[in-house]
Formats: sequence, structure tokens, C-alpha cells
Amino acid sequence: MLWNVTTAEYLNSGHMACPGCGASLSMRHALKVLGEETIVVLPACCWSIIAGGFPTTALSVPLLHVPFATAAACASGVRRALLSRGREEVTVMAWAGDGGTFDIGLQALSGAAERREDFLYVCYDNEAYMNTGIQQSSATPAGAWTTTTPAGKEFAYGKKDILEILRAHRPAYLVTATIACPEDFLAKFAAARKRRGFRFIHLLSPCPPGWKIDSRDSLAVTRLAVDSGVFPLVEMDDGGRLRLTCEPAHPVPVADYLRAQGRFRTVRDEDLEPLQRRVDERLESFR
Amino acid sequence: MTSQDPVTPARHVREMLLGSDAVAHGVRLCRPAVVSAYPITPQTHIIETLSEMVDRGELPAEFIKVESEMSAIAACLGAVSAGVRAFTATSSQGLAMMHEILHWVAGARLPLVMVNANRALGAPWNIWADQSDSLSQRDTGWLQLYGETAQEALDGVIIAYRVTEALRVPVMVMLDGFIGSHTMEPLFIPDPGLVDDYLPPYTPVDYLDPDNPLTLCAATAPDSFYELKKGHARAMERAFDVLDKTFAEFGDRFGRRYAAVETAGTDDAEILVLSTGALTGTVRVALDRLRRQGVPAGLLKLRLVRPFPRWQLRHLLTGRRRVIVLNRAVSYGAGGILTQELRAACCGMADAPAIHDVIVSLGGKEVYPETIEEIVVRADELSPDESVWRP
Amino acid sequence: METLQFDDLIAPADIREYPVSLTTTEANLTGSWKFSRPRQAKKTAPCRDACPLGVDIADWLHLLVRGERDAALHRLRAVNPLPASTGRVCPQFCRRACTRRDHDAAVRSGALERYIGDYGLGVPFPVPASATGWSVAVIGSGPAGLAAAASLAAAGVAVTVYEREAAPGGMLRCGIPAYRLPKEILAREIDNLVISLGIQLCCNVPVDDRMLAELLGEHAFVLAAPGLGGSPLPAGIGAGPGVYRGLELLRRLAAGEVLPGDRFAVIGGGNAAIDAARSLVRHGRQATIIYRRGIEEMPAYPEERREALEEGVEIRLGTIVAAARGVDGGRVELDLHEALRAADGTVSTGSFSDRLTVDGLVAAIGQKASWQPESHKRLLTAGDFHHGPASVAEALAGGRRAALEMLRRRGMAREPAVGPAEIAANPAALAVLAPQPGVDPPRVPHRERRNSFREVCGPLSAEEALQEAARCLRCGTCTACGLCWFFCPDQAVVIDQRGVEPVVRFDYDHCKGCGLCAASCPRGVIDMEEDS
Amino acid sequence: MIEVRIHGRGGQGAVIASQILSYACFLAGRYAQSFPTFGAERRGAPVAAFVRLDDRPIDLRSPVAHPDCVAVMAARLAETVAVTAGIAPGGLVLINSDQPATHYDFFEEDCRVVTLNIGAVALAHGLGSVTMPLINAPLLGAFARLTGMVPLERLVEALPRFIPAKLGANEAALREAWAAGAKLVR
Repeated sequence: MLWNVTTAEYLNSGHMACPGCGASLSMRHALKVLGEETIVVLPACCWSIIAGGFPTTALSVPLLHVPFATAAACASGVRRALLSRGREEVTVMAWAGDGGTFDIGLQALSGAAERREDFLYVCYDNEAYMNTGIQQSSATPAGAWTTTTPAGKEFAYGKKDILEILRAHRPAYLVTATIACPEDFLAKFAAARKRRGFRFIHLLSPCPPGWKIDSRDSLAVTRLAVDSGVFPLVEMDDGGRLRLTCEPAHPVPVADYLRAQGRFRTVRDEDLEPLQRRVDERLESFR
Repeated sequence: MTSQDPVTPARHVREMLLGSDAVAHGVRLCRPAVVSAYPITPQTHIIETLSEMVDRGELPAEFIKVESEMSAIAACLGAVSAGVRAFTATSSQGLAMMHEILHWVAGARLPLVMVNANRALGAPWNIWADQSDSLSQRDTGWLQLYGETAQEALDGVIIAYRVTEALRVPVMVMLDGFIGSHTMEPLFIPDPGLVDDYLPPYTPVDYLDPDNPLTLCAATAPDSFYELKKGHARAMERAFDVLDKTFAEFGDRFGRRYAAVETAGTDDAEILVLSTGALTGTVRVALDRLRRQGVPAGLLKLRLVRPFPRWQLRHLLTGRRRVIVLNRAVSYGAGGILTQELRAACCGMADAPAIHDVIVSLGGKEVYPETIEEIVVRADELSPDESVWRP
Repeated sequence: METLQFDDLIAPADIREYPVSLTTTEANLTGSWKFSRPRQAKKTAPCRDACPLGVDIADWLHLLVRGERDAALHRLRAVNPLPASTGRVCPQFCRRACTRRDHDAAVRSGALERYIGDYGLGVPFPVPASATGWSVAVIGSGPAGLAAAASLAAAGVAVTVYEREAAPGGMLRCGIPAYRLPKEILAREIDNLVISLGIQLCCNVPVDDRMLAELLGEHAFVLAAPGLGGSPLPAGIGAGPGVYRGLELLRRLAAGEVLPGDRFAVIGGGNAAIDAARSLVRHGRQATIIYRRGIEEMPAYPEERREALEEGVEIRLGTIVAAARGVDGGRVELDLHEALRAADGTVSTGSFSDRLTVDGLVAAIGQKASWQPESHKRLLTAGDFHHGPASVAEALAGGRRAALEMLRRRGMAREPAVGPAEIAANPAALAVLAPQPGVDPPRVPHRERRNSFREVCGPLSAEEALQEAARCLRCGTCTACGLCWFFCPDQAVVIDQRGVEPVVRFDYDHCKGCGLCAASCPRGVIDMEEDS
Repeated sequence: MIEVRIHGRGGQGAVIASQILSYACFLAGRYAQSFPTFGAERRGAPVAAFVRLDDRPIDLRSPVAHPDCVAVMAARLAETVAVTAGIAPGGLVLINSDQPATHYDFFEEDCRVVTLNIGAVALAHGLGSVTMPLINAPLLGAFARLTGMVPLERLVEALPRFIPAKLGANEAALREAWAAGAKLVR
């Protein structure tokens, strides 16, 4: 089978994700790699709905819904409980959106990282509060339209650098990935599964309604984010430096990525050049 | 009218401890697998002592030293969901910060015990005894037990685990900040074997287990939500019975008898004084003096605030002239919180006594027996329609 | 604990008084959300569509990958009887259409064709099942004639081929230098073809109008595929000493003739011009190609062009030879002018730019027919003679087409040689696959090439051939690669591999119509259609 | 019931002293209670701690408003804080001071002032430094002897739980102060 992906499914059909949702696809394959010995901790995010309404569930692994700000803290509790039950082999995965990670959940996240809690924290970043109808989060990139940034997010703000924040905590494992680049994605989840300690995976996860793209283009557009250097695929090395795991396979200008999405409609041509420079500099710093 | 002079049963150790340390010993005897807490005055001694117990191996638990109260209770939420017994403790602002998660833990119907050292909420800053913190949380779906002494705090923790695991309703055990937590007094530490018999190892049901996967707390449509909440409310009604039985069994095994509403000198009392927490001791002294002066006053000590023991209270109030409710928490614009509770409980009662609302102390304001005596003696002058604030 | 009542959907035993979910979401028929639905379609690979012969390249490559080399050879030779030759000289329209082209590299179909063709040099064609009892005469043993002969003979038709030269092969023999197609390979391939299929080959027999009439009398059909005559000379250039036509030059060089002089100019931008220049270089001459347009517009194959430059051929672009004069010592003086480009792309002669004196001038700018037989309903035509100068693939296609037409007229209808009408193409989907540039066949270094007619391009090893063949995606055919399954967020794709060919089934109860399956199919076999 | 108030400065150990005293009473088989004036702890600021002693369980939890005995851990406090406020008539006030008791004639309340240079006792046993002598043990020795609240040996027994360091020196200082207290009993 393709990339040795198991045919076992831990995500059930009939879940409540929008068509073409990157977050549902990412979960499907994350769980395929992590396997049935996994417990998922889920704060408020799109996935709170995707997971299915009571008394149904979209996952065939244990799943705990928790309040918005508490993913990392609840996951800590689950992990410690497993330790005391002698179930150390079970993977605990906190699965949060960008709001629950970059914003309201950041404190608990920092605390868990500082304590070196032994679990995997995955942020599926779709770059806005999509579940509540596309409001700006601190993960929303500069220039992006949301319902609370009707003219596009100010260029002075841009996207919070969660990677640097996490890097400063020196986690056991720190990577970016996207299901649009599956081999890298699968390899990183496999590596994360083997590690012990606090692990963080930052996923770029396309949202067709929020990005204003056709559902069938969601993965192609996400690949443009990688190919343009807007979302570099990186990994923290032993020295604490972030390094590219994949060079952009088919490099394209940032404009190609932005112009493929309706949410960047208000970005003017003259905004592109400084944006491109920032992206290039950042990409270069990972080489 | 004095509080119980505990008969010394076998297999107890008599000790002299701070209220906080008494809590820690209670927790140790219940063998939680996970403890998670964040320090806040006046709860700090509890977690300091628990930390030492964990370090010394007396309490083989995972201690998660989190970065906030929200995370403290959230870590417990995770731990209990994953099938173990857990514990946390907090106070005041910390409890307020937990507010959202308190609802979640209760709605998830997780068996969890926490101790709250009652303290005022700012602004302005104040670290002293006040029940505004826990009484603000009375609608979160937790069972609330208030204790008078260090012994009650210790015993309360053990009883709370029995109750919470029987009902799947979380239990909050209160002791007053400083007056309860920082006072050193004699008590009995039960023998661990005796506690193990009373509180067997936790057997989780419907927890996060890869061998039997399930989902907890999924989004719920209005109809189902309504049904679940109805279930929660029913569980709270069952709590009276469960608590009675648990208290009774505890009394049989440990020699100390508790009740949701405890009384002293009520048989012939025309005037009742309703009190909670450590304040009650001082009230006992005041009522003793009054009775010696011929004032027919009796004590109602409220141990259980949620669920509110309304039928017991109605029964106890029948035929009395007046009841004075001593409050250490106010609902601004509505008076003392316990007074409102009692009034609601007595609503429609044919021969209800006059209910006097007294805001006796806030933010640690000292209460002497003389204060209580004066309030009782002058009760005739008070209008039951007004809240009384001491001069 | 008492149980509560919910939908009859859920077994009451699964209901607790607290929020525990035990029932799969599969009961939610989220397929009702969709506006469009996927369907699987069998399509034609773009390489096959681009091939004048319509060779189903993916098909025989797949057989090769599966280890069925003979089957692959016969499948290919059923359409193209000269794979060893075409594998070397075909312009490979297929590679330009290859889905992999911009991802890593187009599949090296030519090198693979040569690999299987070389193997086939020693493998006879299958003997026709039974004779039809009728016969065909074919005039010309170039690719068109031989393709027709092979198709007819394979169908049991008695075929006689008349060739005016001393050896068969037509343009393959006299128009293509040995460093591209060694004479020996061509000879062996044709021998194998005519011998194993029992084709009568008569060399040194030119056919004129009188003989044509006789042949029409003897045979059910006659196919005229004699090729074209020589190249015309450009305007302003007269015949004379030191002036050569492209094909004539190649033929004389191939025959080992030593032409006088050191420096030659070649007019033209096609393969004939490049061939002439490179052949001259191999004879130790200096060669300058003069072409009126830009380098990208040269009709010659890019690879040939590159190799020519490597070997030291000079190319002057945007230049027109306005006049040529014979001067002392048999040399030719050329007036070079700038080429002026009009907006519509046409080119006219501009101002004088340079004067060049050469020992020889080669005109390699196309050929003309030298014979005009009277039309007859049983006389068919094919190859360059039919459609003007074109590629070997087009010649083969024409010959085959003519043969099929004859069979059809005799009631021996054959299945159409083309695949389904829709063309599969979705190169964007390849982005998820790691680039795999494959193997290039070995090439003789250009320093060594310059003095030799040795074949420039080497063969693929068996291992390399398998590796390269495996790179073929088999566009238009589901290979059960699993990408659609992988990228379905709703687990609504099931690939059924029980049959001969995989079938993609869609769970329309849960498919939300997002289209990621279609977008991720590199073979382009999933289409989205309106959900009704 | 006997009610005690101990005045000290933050860091001097008034709270610990109250706990040792109450624990010693507990070890003597009586009911006792100790508690501090509640608040944030700041080094050097005036603090107070309380002890109640009875033969029956103690319910009362209000601050000690009418102490039977008062201990003052720093002489200066006796001049700046109302250490005799509410004291029961004839109540004992022990002040850690090198001044004679008559120095404190300015107290308005009816009380019995006793002074003892407890700091000197502590320093003689190597407890603390000149700037901060650790006077808990000797203070309690003298105070217990003066008030008769608890036998010497129970006090010695209570010591290790609260002052595990320099146990020998503390015990010796305690016994010396007890003996000194005996001389002061009138």
C-alpha cells in the first residue's frame, strides 16, 4: 500500500467536517501512524464538531473533549494517569486548532512544555477561528481577510511565530508538517510516536470556506504554501536549531500562494515584495 | 453544645495538626494517583505538605505542578477521565479561575474531589476567610461540603471520595482560610487500613481506555443535553440519600458522626442560628452563654450547601420563632447567599419562622462570641426584610 | 444507574446518564451534503494521444514491468513493427506529453522502445494464423511501406515490397546518419520483419506508371509509399559546384564519399540540416547552420540540436542567405541578411549583415515528390509521399492506416487503434510524489563523437529499463495506487482489486463531493460530475 | 481555658512558638489550639500568634482578645504595640528585655510584667546572631515555667518537630530559661 499506510481506519465516515477539510484528513492519517493505542484530547475547535454529536463519535480511539484553554493541561493529566496505570506505551495526543494553541491555550501549552510532559501536542492551524465563522486569530497571516479583519489583517501584525515560542521551551520534538506533503507528514508522526517527552507538531491545515478556495484545491493550495516558503517544513535538530526537512520541491513566488486564495483578495501588489523578502529570509534561516 | 469530643477508636493516631496538614493527610489516605495544584494563599500548606509526602514516597502519586489553577483542575479532568483518582486544592481567585472547568468536570460527571480554602475575592486584594469564592460556584454542579474543624476537613476528604465515586458528581470540600487552614488543633488520623476498607481502590467505569475506546463530552444537541442535565439534577437529588448512608457508614467505622445539617441545642430552641464552617465554633460558644442566660437559642450547622438540604431544614425550622442566618458571602443586591438559599427552601412553608439575614463577616473580619450574642439578643429589633451588616 | 431515552437509532444500552459516546458517526449520511460526485473513467494516456501511431505505451511498459518481455514486444510490434529503429530516431511526441515531464522527467519511452526493439531483433514476429488468399504490392520500403506490409502480412495477406534502392529502409537508411541509427540495426530489424512474416522484398526495382498498372492487375491493392525526391534550392541560389541538397549530401557521405573543402554552410533548421552538419563534422569539416528564426523554433529535436552544438556545429540564428555565388576555386560566397519578423510571425529578408565564403553550401529545407501516378481506387498512398515531409512515426502511422483501410475494404474490420476519447491529464497531482528523475542512457562524449559515426546514444541495461518503465504512471488507467483513497477525508473511496483492472468505488452515502480524490489522481481517471 | 498571645516580629518565630506551646500542651493530654494573626508574612513587621489551652475540646476560633498571658519576643514591641490590650486582670506579660520590669510601668492595664534577657540566653547557646537571636526555645521555657501551662518535659518533647536543627542547644537554652523563670516566680 501507498507509503505503507495501514488500511485500518480510526476516523469514521459520517464525521462533521466540511468537504475538503484538511483537519479531518490530517487526523485520519495521524491516527493511522499513531495506531489504536492512542488517546486524543480535544479542546474547543472545529474538531469539537467534526468529532460528531453525542452519542456518536468519529474516532475509534478514546477521545476526550475539554474546555478551550486546557488541551495541554488535560493531556498532562491523562498522561500521568496512564503512567500510574502502567500504560506508558499509550500515546497521548492533544489535538488543537490555532486558537487553542496560539491564543487561549498558550499558557497551558507553555506549562506542559516546561514540565516536559510526555505527550504529543498537535496544532492543526487553519489560521483563524473557523469553527465560529472565520474570525482572526494570532495565527492569521498578514493580509488575510477574516470576518474581524474585513480589510485584511494588518501587515504590522502578521502571524505569531509559534515555532520560536515552542523552540524556546526546548521540546523533545518540534516539527512542522502538512498532510498536503504526505511523506513528510507520515515520517514526522512516526518519529513523534517513537519519541518520549513533550512533542509538538505544527500542521498547516487548509480550510476551504475560511481560505475561500474550492474544496478540491485545498491540498494543492497548501502545497503552494510549502513551495513558496510561506510554510517551511522544518524540524528542530539536537542543537535546538530549526532545519528544513524538505526543500520546496517546485519553488514558486509567495504571490502564487496568495493569489490562489480568496482570503488574500485585498493584498495589493506593492505589499508582495516585502512579504516575499520576509518569507525568503525566514526560509534561508532554516537552511 | 460543644463539638464532638471524638471517642478514640482503635487504629487511629491522635495528632495535632494545622487544618491544611489535616487535609493533606486525608488526601494521602485516599491514595489518589494524580495530584495537580497551583499555590495560592491560604491553600499553600496543603500542596506543600502533599509535595513532601510525594517526595518521601508516602503518597505514591503523580504530582503535576501546573502553571495556573485552570490547568490544575484541567489536569485532574484529564486524569480522572483516564480512569484514576485525582485531587486538587485551591482558594479564592484560583477557584474563580477554575470556574469554567468546574462546570466541565461536573457536566462530564467525573468523580473528583477538591479542597477549597475559603478566601475573599478581589478587588480589593484580601486573603482572609470569606465564602464568596465557593458560594459563587454553587451552580457549577458540584456537591459542596463545608467543615468546621481540621478533623472535619480530613474526614470530609475521605467521605467526599466515597460520595463522588458513588454518584459521579464531583465534590468540593471547604475549610476556612486561616481560621481553618492555619489553626493547629488535635485530631485523629485514621489508620490507613481502615480507610482502605471504607474507600476501596478506584474502579473506573467509562474512562479513556484504548482497549474499550469511547468519547467523552461530545457536542450535544438540545434534547440530549436536556436529558443529560436532568440526569445530573437527579444525581444531585440522590446525593442526599447517598450522603446520609456514607456519613452513617463513616460513623460506624470511624466513630465520628456527621450529617448534612448538624444541630446543637435545637430541641427546645425558639431561635436558631444557622452557620457554616469554622465560624460555627465561635457561634457554639456564644449560644452556650446565651442559653445559660435563658435565651432559647439553638445551632444549625450547615455542612452541605449543594445539594441544598431544603427538606431537612424545613423540618428543623418547623415551629421556630426565628432563624438568624450568618453569612460570609453576599450576593450584592440580594443579601446573604445562605439566607437566600434558606428563604427559597422555606418558600410556601405554612409556619415558617422569621428569617434574619446577617452579613456577619467578609474578608476575614473577626467574629467574637460577643458579636453573635448581640445579634441574637437584639434579633427582636431586626426586620426580617433587611440585611444586617454589623457596625 | 437509570438509563435515559434518546433516538431509536442508538441502542439504549449505550446511553449513560453522563456524556459518553459509543456509536460511530457512520450513521450520519453526510453524503447528502455534496453538490458533485466523483466517478471513475477509463481514459487515453496523453502519450498515446500524442503518438501518431497511437501506441499504447503505458500498456506495453506495464507488461515489461511485470516481467512479460515477449508480450510487451508483441504488443508494441503489433502497431509499430520497427521499434529498434524508431526507439532511436522517433521524435517522441509522447515524451513531450508525458505527465511526469514537469515533475521530474518524462518517461524515456524512446530508450525503452529501443531496449525492447533491440531485444526483438532476435525474436520473430508471430506467424499469421491463416492466409487470406489475396495480395498487396507496396512501393517503397521506408517506414510507411514496411508498416503497411507488416500489418497486412500479420493479417495473412501476401505482400510484395518494391524498393528502387539496393537495400530497404527508405529515409531510415539514407536520410538518418549512422551515429543515430546504425545501418546494421536497421538491416537486422527489417530482415527479421520480412523473413518472419514472409514478406517478399524486391530491391533495385523502381516502379513506374507502366509497372504500377501491372501491379494493380496482379494485386488486390497497391500502396504507393515511395517517399519524396530531393530538396529544392532556396530562392537566389542556383545549382552549381559546391552546392548540395541535404539528402543527397547525407547519402554521399554515408556511401563514404569524400567531399572537397573544409568549411560548409547548411541552410535550414530541421533534422536534415542538423544531420548534415553533424555528418560533416564527423568528416572533419567545419559546419555552420544558418536558420532564419530563433533556436526554440527550430523543428529539429532539441536533443539533436544540443548534441550538434556540443560537437562544434555553429548555428547562426535570425539569418537569411539572400544570395549565393560561385567564386574562384569552386568556393561559394554567401550574402547573409538579417531576418525581419512580422507581427504574424512571418519572416522576410532584412538588411545585409555579413558575407561568408564556404567550400560547400547545403540546402536542407524540405523535399518534393518526384512522381505523380494516376489515381486509382485500389491505389493507396502513404508516408511522406502522401502527406509531405514528416516524422518516422507519422510515416509508420500512415502505412498502418492504409493497411487497415485495405483490410476494412476486404471485410476484415479491425478494432480501432485509438483509446477512449477523453485524455487523462493531472500533472498537479504528482506534487505529492517524490521526484524520481530516472536513468538517462549513456552517451558517447562529444569529443569522441566528433570523429566517428559510432552511435551516440547507448542502450539501457535490463535493470535500468525496468526501473525506467516502472516510472510510467499508466495515465488514464487506474493502477490502484491509492492516492484517491489516501486523500479522501471521508473514507468514501474503496479500491476494488478483485477484477483484472482495479475499480474505484465511492461510498456516496458518505462522500461529501470535495473532489480531493479527483484532484489527487495523477492518472486523471476520476472526474467530478454534478450530483443528481 | 487559658488564652495566650505572643507578640513578635516577622521571622522571629512567634507562630512556631505558639505551635510548640500548643503541641506541648497536646502532648500533656490537654486540648490546645494555636493560630497566627493571619496575613502575608513580612520579615520584621509586628506579628502575633495565639494559643488556647483547655481540658475540653476548644470551639472558640475568634482571635484572642483577652489573653491570660502575653509573651513579647522583642523589647521594642512593648513600646510600639499595645501588647497588654485586653489582658485579663493580673495577667502575666513576659518581655524579652534587658530592662527591669519597672521599665514597663507605663502599661495602663492591670498586669504582672516580668522581664528576662532571653536573647542573651539564646546567644549563650549559639542560637542565631546578635541581629537575630533565635529565642523560641528559651522564651517558651521561661514562659511555660511562669504560666505553669505545661510541664518542662512535654515542652522538650515538642521541640524537635518544629526546630529540628541545633536541637541540643535549643533544649539546653530552654532548660536554662525554665530555671531562670523559676527564680522569677513570685
